[in-house]
Amino acid sequence: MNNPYMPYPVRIDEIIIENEARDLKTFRLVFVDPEHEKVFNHIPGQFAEISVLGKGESPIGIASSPTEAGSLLFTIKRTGVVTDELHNAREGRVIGVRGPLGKAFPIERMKGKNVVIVGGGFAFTTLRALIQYLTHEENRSDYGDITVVYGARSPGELLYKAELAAWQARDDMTTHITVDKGDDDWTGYEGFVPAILDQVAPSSTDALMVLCGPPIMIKFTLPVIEKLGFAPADTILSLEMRMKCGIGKCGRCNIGSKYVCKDGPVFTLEELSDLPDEF
Amino acid sequence: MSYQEDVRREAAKLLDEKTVHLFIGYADSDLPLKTAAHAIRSSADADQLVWNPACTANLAALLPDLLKRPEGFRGEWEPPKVGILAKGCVSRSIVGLIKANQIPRDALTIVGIACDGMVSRHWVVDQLGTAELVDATIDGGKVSVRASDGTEKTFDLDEALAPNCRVCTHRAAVIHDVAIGEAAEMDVDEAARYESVRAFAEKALDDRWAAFEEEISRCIRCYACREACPNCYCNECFAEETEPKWIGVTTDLSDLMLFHLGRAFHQAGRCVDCGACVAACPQAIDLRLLNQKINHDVQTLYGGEVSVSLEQPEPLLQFRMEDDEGFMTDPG
Amino acid sequence: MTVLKASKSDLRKLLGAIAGEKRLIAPIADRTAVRFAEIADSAEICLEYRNPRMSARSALFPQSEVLLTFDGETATDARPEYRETVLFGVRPCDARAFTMLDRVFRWEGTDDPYYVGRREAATVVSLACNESGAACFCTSVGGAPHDETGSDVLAIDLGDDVLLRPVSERGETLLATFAPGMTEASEADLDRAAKFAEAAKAGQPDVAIPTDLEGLKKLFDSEVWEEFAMTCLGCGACTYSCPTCHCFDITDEEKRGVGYRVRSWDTCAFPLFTLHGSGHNPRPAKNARVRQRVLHKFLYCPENFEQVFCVGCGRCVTNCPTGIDIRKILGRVSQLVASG
Amino acid sequence: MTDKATIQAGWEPRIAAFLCNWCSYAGADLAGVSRIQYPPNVRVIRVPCSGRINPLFVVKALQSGLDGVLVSGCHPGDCHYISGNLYARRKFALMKNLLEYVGIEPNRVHFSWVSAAEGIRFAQLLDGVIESVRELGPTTKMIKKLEAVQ
Repeated sequence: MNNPYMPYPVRIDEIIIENEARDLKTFRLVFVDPEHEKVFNHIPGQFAEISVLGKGESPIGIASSPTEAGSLLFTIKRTGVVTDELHNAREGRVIGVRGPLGKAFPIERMKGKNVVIVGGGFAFTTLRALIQYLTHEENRSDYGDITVVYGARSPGELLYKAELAAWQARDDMTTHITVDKGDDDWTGYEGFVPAILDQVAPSSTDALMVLCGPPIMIKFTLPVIEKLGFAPADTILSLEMRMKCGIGKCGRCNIGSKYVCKDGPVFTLEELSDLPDEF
Repeated sequence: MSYQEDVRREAAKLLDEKTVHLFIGYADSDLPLKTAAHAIRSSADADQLVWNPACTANLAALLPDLLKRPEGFRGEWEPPKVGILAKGCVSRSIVGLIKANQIPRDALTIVGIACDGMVSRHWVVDQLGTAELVDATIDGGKVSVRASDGTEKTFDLDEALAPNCRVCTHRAAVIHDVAIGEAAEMDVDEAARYESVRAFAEKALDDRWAAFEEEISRCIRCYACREACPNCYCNECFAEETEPKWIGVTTDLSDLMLFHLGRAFHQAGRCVDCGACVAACPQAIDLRLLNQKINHDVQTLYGGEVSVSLEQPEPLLQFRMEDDEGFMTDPG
Repeated sequence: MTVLKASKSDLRKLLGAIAGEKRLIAPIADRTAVRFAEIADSAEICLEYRNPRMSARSALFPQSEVLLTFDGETATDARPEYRETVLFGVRPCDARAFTMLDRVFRWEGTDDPYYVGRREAATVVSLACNESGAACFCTSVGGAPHDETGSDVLAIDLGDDVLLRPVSERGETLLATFAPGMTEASEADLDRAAKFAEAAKAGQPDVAIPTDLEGLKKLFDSEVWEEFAMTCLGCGACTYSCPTCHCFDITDEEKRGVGYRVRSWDTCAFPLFTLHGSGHNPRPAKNARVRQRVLHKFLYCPENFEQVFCVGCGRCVTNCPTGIDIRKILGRVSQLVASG
Repeated sequence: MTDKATIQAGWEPRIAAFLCNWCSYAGADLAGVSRIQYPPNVRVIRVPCSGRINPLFVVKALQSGLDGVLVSGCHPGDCHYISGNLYARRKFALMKNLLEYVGIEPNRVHFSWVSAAEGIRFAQLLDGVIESVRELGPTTKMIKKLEAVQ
């Protein structure tokens, strides 16, 4: 029997320091056995358990799109035992990945529709995967207008700076980047994500909204989304929850009759309103 | 123990006078020789309160959660006014909590009650062998029990008392606002009090280790001992710290022993021998094995008793220049 | 299927024969309690006992179980060859609980290979209850003292003799292998067994179980949880002794790069259970944790598996240090649901 | 007792020494700079004060498989923090007694005082501690063996 608790060995191929605070690093992971990559097959929005033998596992959203073959990207914040170890690790070290886990963003449902992607801070990781996927040359024509609104505390805290620039340069998508407070070199938006979203006011006609960010941002962005006319069924969020097994057994991420690990982490706002307020 | 009516009357009075918002005492459970900790908010519910030799739990363990500022609470925290029924050991735990700044004295109205000791449910259950305890009555200094296989047995109440109650030195509350009843004078000398310690220490070293291992190996890590203990109020228990990680979460025997040794050390100079940990343990582990040894040493080496008054500093928060050094290694 | 009859000494012989060939787990009377243990000598087995303090779930779902071992960067699956195991003497409530664990561990196409490995190697011979304990309420949650659910063989104590009723093919095979030529039970024996079954039910209380799930859902923000959380200490005595609780933690144990990844029981009663790395805790207060225990069993599991995850063994009632009684919680909650 | 040690040919006791920064650590240092020989079986862990010693340090050292533990601080009256060592002394007494009570060999755990000027005393202390642990043989109790639990 296949054992869902066994991680695939992966080698840390590259470590990128993402922010000025140096507590966010992106790890490029390459499967030690190429056969494993073939069966891994993830979809943007899914996550994996990153395994460091001797320390434990952490559930982390997959930041790369399946269109970026050859490796997986994970952007990881330094918070505890496992992530400390990862932040101290060097390139070349072999760790493990268990997954892909959870429900993905509804990329089929998005076909033929406009997609508005709103992200804040460090919660931008699976949104990166989604944007890379939607804007990939093989997929781009399947989707309508793509609008991205992304904000961070300061320019130094923005993730994926090279890609942000590349997206802004593209003429087949619109990318709005904002920071709470800019520095002397900052020429973009200044202000919180809800305000900027309100200002750029993407149309909700024939569109889906994908929203990821810290709780406080979500709280203030939801009213804006409602004002823009996005229905709860068309508003897609991704939850964070403490997890262990990732396959709906261990009970840790249980909210109501759902398990965030297997029924989520991606939920529509409509689905979330059915759940008890316990996340 | 005919104080039950007094308990109800005092609780009702305090609630009616609005001296307290809620009153914590004991209520009947549906199980023989077991009561439930019970909080009432209205004098109409006062008749739910009971007082009998099955009122085992140390109610002081509930106080820090009730009285301390809830996590994330902003603004001026006004703790609720709480009335609590306190037998001797509970009152001593309250003293310890007040001295450790875990609960405010002025939020509490302590109804002290004279206690004649509590029955050890674990002991009675043991006497019935493999059958289940299904019924019990306590009357006239006797405990009569019936088992699922029909066996009936009667014990002297004294014989069925919890081991800690038999050597209790403070049957009346050491601190109280209202007092119910008069406790019988207890004449427990030090030798009798620490007889179990002496007996265990007499065993050979490796036999002690084997006995310790056997006792602790039954632990299931439910932490009932910790949670039932008023002294265990740490926000984060060392057993659950991850940096540094003292122990894992498994039932590894060495980790189990480290947990119980660590917990015993943390109780040093604070344990009032209320027996709550032993009564709470679903596996009936004799946790007093460790605590009583430390209690013995604290008393014989440093004198005085733990948590008997608000004024006296606790033994491990003081020292004397001439404290014993016989245990130390002197290269000469 | 034919019901067999054996004297108690023949039963011991039969168990001895099983222990000779398979792994046998059965109740023994320890220094302080009856507990399930691996049996070498069938004379150790305790045939008359109150329900053990701890449920039989650890036989299929051990409190700590190694998932994988590692040395440096290499991990190895730690699944052993699961030996054929006969689990003798579990009470019908615990046997029924296995069918609930089955639902979780074989859910939505994802099997838990460790549980399934043990489960598939296990034959459950349960021992019917002829009297109910003080905390028992199996009849209120769909069970019964002589319930067969989850058992492969149901043994019924008739005093000097024991009836062995095969319930599944696996049970039939077990009896055919180890009890060839054993006497068939007579009509009179079966009648006596039926009388015991009825008599055992008699002692049980009628606990109200909330069946209106929508109504129960509405109680999420009710103050009723606070009533019971007030005296809850937040320990795991209830959940760890529960035969249907199945939540676990996964941790690593390591010394100089060598060690294992292990799963251990965990409980929603501990605040750390849901504490995020960020410091956020979705269930920060005790009332939320008390509610989770009750609603998981009586609302979320019925929504997911069409049955309440409680078998009425009463262990949580017996073991609660402050005497919190799930039967009273259910009664109170049912009342509130009924009154809307 | 020595039987155990002789079975394990070449076995040398490993000892953790928790030394306070101001006296005992300086005493160990003095022993070093004075070229007073002491056995290499000890791993020194410097702590600010003997009052910093958490009983868990000692038990954890035993659990990790160390054969002996030494804790040493300033002599009474000499504590850099006035009385840290005097509070610690009470803890140490209880700790030592409890460990022995549950069956840990008394000579596994040692407490002592060494001042900054006592290089010779430090070397003598270590000699004695190591010898007493050597007599006990390798530690067997309390070790976390990482054998698969279940």
